[in-house]
Amino acid sequence: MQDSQATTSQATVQVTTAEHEAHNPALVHQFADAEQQKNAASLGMWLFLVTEIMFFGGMFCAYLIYRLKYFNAFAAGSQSLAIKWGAINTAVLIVSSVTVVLAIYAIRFGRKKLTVAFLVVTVLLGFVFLGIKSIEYTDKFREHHVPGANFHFTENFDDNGKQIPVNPNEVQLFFSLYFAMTGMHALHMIIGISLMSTLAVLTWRGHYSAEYYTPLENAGLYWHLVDIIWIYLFPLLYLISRHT
Amino acid sequence: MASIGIPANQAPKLNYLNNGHSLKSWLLTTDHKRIALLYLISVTVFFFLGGFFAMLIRLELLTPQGDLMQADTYNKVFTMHGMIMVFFFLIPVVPAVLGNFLVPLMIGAKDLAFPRINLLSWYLYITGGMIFLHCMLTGGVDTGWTFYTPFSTDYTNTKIVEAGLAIFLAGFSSIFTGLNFIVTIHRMRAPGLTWDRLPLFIWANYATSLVMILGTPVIAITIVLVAVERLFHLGIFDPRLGGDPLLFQHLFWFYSHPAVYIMILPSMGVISELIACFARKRVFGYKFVALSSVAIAVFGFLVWAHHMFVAGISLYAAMIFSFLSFSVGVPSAVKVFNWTATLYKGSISYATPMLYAFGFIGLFTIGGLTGLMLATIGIDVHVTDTYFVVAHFHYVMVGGVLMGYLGGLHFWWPKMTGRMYPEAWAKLSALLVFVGFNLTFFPQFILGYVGMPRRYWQYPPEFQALNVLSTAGASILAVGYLLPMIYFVWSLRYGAIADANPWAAAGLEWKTTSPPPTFNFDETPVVTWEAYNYDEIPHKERRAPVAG
Amino acid sequence: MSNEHGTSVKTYLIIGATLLVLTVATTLIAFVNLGPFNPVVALTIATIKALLVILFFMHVKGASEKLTGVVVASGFFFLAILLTLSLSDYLTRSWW
Amino acid sequence: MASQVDALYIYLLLVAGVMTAVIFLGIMVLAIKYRRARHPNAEQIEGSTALEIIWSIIPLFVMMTFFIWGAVIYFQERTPPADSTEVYVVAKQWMWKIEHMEGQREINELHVPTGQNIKLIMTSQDVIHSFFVPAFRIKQDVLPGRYTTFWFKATKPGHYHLFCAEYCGTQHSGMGGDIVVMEPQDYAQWMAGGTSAPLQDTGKQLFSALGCATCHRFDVQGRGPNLTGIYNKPVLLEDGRTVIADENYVRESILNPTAKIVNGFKPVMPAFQGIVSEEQLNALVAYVKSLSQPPTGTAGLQSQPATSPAEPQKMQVQ
Repeated sequence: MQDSQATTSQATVQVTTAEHEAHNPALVHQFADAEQQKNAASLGMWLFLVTEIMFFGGMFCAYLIYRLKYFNAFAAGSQSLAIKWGAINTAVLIVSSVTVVLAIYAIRFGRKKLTVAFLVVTVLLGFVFLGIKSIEYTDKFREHHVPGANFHFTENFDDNGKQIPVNPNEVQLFFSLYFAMTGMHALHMIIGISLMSTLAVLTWRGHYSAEYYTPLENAGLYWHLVDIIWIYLFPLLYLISRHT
Repeated sequence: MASIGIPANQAPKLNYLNNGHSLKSWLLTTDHKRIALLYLISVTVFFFLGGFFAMLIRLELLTPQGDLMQADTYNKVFTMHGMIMVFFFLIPVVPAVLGNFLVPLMIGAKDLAFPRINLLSWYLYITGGMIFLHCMLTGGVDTGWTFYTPFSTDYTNTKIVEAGLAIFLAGFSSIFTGLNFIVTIHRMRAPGLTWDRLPLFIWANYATSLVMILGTPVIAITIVLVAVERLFHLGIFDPRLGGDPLLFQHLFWFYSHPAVYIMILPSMGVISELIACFARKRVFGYKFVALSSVAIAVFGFLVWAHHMFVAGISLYAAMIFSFLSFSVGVPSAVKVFNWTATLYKGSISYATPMLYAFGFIGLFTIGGLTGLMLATIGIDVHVTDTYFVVAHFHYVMVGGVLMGYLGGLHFWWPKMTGRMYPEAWAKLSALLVFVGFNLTFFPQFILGYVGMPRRYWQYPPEFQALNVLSTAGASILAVGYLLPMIYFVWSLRYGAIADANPWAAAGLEWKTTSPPPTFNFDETPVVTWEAYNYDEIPHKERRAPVAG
Repeated sequence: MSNEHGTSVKTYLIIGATLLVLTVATTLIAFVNLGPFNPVVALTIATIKALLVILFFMHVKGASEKLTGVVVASGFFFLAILLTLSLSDYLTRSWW
Repeated sequence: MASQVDALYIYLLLVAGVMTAVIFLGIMVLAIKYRRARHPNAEQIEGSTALEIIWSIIPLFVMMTFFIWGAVIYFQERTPPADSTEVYVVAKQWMWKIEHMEGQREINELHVPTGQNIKLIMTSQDVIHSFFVPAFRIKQDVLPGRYTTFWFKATKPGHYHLFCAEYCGTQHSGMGGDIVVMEPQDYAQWMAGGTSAPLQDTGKQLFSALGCATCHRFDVQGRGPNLTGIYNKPVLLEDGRTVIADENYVRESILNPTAKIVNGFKPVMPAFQGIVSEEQLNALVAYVKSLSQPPTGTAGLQSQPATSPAEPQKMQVQ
């Protein structure tokens, strides 16, 4: 290896790599073989997902504590959300998760066009999700339910027909957490969509094959995690108290 | 920079230092060893910046009146000192400098698992650092490094959001470093290097990485919430709008208490290496020392509200957290006992790194025991938020982390640069650091118990004598820290040339040249021996460098 | 994770369909008054859905080594620590 | 209390001193005895599980004594005796405002008699502060939006430092004052110097001025609960929970009545958040609390022991 160390940086790395592992251009220098590289990438992704869980965990913690104290206000805030859109969005994300696993399934058999097709559908479903989310946000904006100086909330908590007035400040807390959590989730969706679009292009260009598709698999893990977070956000935000 | 470590009269053997001299070959390097040096330079800058603020604090406190600077200035000075030291020095220092350099070397790997993410970590860190410097130069922050709400969200008019962004970025740097270490240690150990053969420094960094990954995201989202709260006044932490300021403290300490273990665990790992090498012995109770690192990391997540005993948490929560806090005491004690026991029937050399190790054990013992006092609620109620706490965490953070770091830096300096440091000067500075440190911080225990609150710009005159002592100690400490800075730089050019293993130390990092080649090992090593097999390595007292 | 997940397209579709059914179910059940059990049911269903995604879509079931499972579990474990120990304060405040 | 804290502290110091001595001496003795010049060849020792267990378990037991002793002291510090004299404290950037039940007000000074248990009921107008009297070994953060309480008993007349211990902004270090401890007769004399009305009387006036009395009636059932005798008693809420009607409950029910609706009542009370000041709120709370004690000559100076708070009390109206 001595000879190949004339310079460092990425360029050299690739030279070295090419010399040593000419049969697999995707293998980078620090790994002994493709198996090790794949396992490392996968573990790295899982650890990253754990940090995501803890990241959202801080907001879940805040949600739990305020919901305990201000149940009525949280229920009133929850009732003002459009359950229809929430449920449809949940379904959209689930279907997108299915298309992601199908894309990875397809690449394992080297079916590149099929893979690209599934990725494109995934991206489209991602946009559908964001579109619906923006409809919801627009409604909230129009109803002055966005926390801040213009926040107004006059509805009551409808507890099985019994009207319970609630403190707007407490409902504002609900909406603060609603926007923080769904906003952070939407940001993750945007990142996921860019990721999936890039991968679709790269797959189209032939970067991935049945032998090497680790980035696809890891992006898939990320997408599923974002899905899982929504799976929890849906009941926590939309379904607090619906039985009227 | 580029000329570092090229031995003047040696055949130009290619190593990681002379393999490429352009600025680009450093700033875009993916070599873990070069990134470690980038970190070394940047944390050193932040250390001396933080130290400068520390000197300003000590000078202000020389007299009871606030006469050196305005109250607002003083508040900013201690805030800058705290934030710089915690987020830009103590958290990255050992993992990002020594860990980055050594983790792949110690496990016989060519690099970390994700070299480009490693470089990204440094860029996140340095971007955060630059933003913080900008924030500092354009007004700074005056909330204390804890930036408690509602003061930070609604009452201060300083640059909280900007400082928050800086810390957020530094936090992600830390997350990626931890992620890289865990994957590397899991996936890239050399053949034969099983978990029970790993150096204890690796175990310690593994445990640290767990905390980085699990804790840091919580402070990240907390910072986001504080920023959003400050910008839009949502009420998440504002009692006037129904929020609870204690929720901020819970989230903050959920990270910031374990963060203490991010700082101290890697230093503990360093100490295990030093003691083994300079006592020529396998560390006593290897398995217990290894597992105690993981135990400290996990238990560290169960104790955070002991920072909040007087903050207004419920009586019962206080008791639960006090009880759980003692759980960290056991693995910490286990380490100290095992290190001491390792000395038994050893063959002990008093080289500088060993002096730092002795210092570490002593100071960490005091820091740990006073920590137990703080976990005892009845005592904590009196001494929390006083100089007792300040003294306690400086014993752990400076007496512990920094001692370990300096010990490790001396120990691995020949490996990193190919040069020896001057031994006599190093011994002198170790002595100065030890004496100066105790003189600075021991009086603060007494100050705290007699009631001087922390973050005080002026104080009743009866506290002056102890404060003068502390300031006097700080000036000795400052000399103790400046000396290594000078002789390390000096040694780059004039230091004795180090061979591959100047300490006759065990460990894979000593089996390659000093400095190592870019890909660490010419051949991937195969490990067939246990860690710290000092019975198989004769020490070479004569060759141990005595210079200066 | 091994190259062979041992999961077929059919499994994926069945799991996907189950997830959709559970989504409809949780939405409908929300309109039935179960008293204190509404949130319990909603979160149980959410957890089942999350587990299905983790086990089948993310291939933790059938993974060649246990490490992945340990990593996931530790994530949720430390989240649980954050939530329960925070609640230990709030639930024992007499007036919260 | 100070002597108890000191006793515990001395115990901890002893244990810590012994431990430090053991470690320091151990290192020194071993380092000298086994220095390389005298002991050139190390003997390898693997370790000892028995030793590991011993030096894990013994410290654990010692630490449990710390925990228990510390927790006992803490529990006492946080449980005011029933005969405590109450004093209201309002903190703001950067001063302490003190209100005695007799209506005396002070700033940055608190006069108390020796031998009397004093319970402080504290809140903040802005950021978090912390009431710290080193001589009494006590400290309690003072939070905006709620009350925190603790108690102490001064034994020796004199002036003692009062500090703010939680960083609160520019003049944090200037936010101090004096606790003036006086002999009871001196204290009585000092107290007699004031002319203000007792706090609960101020509260009573506010109670009618704000129109509270229209609904919270004492003769017939009004639209709000009868407040007689509720303090420190469990209250059954509309949603089935039971909470103790402590200071924080009364406070919250004034500022934000919909937060906890008493069973059987309608959420019709307007919120007083932003309408009453912290001082007025203290007066109202003091008044509501005074409704829970039998009328005595010195009502207000001493609150009577609440009958066992655990004993469930039937609400006046269901």
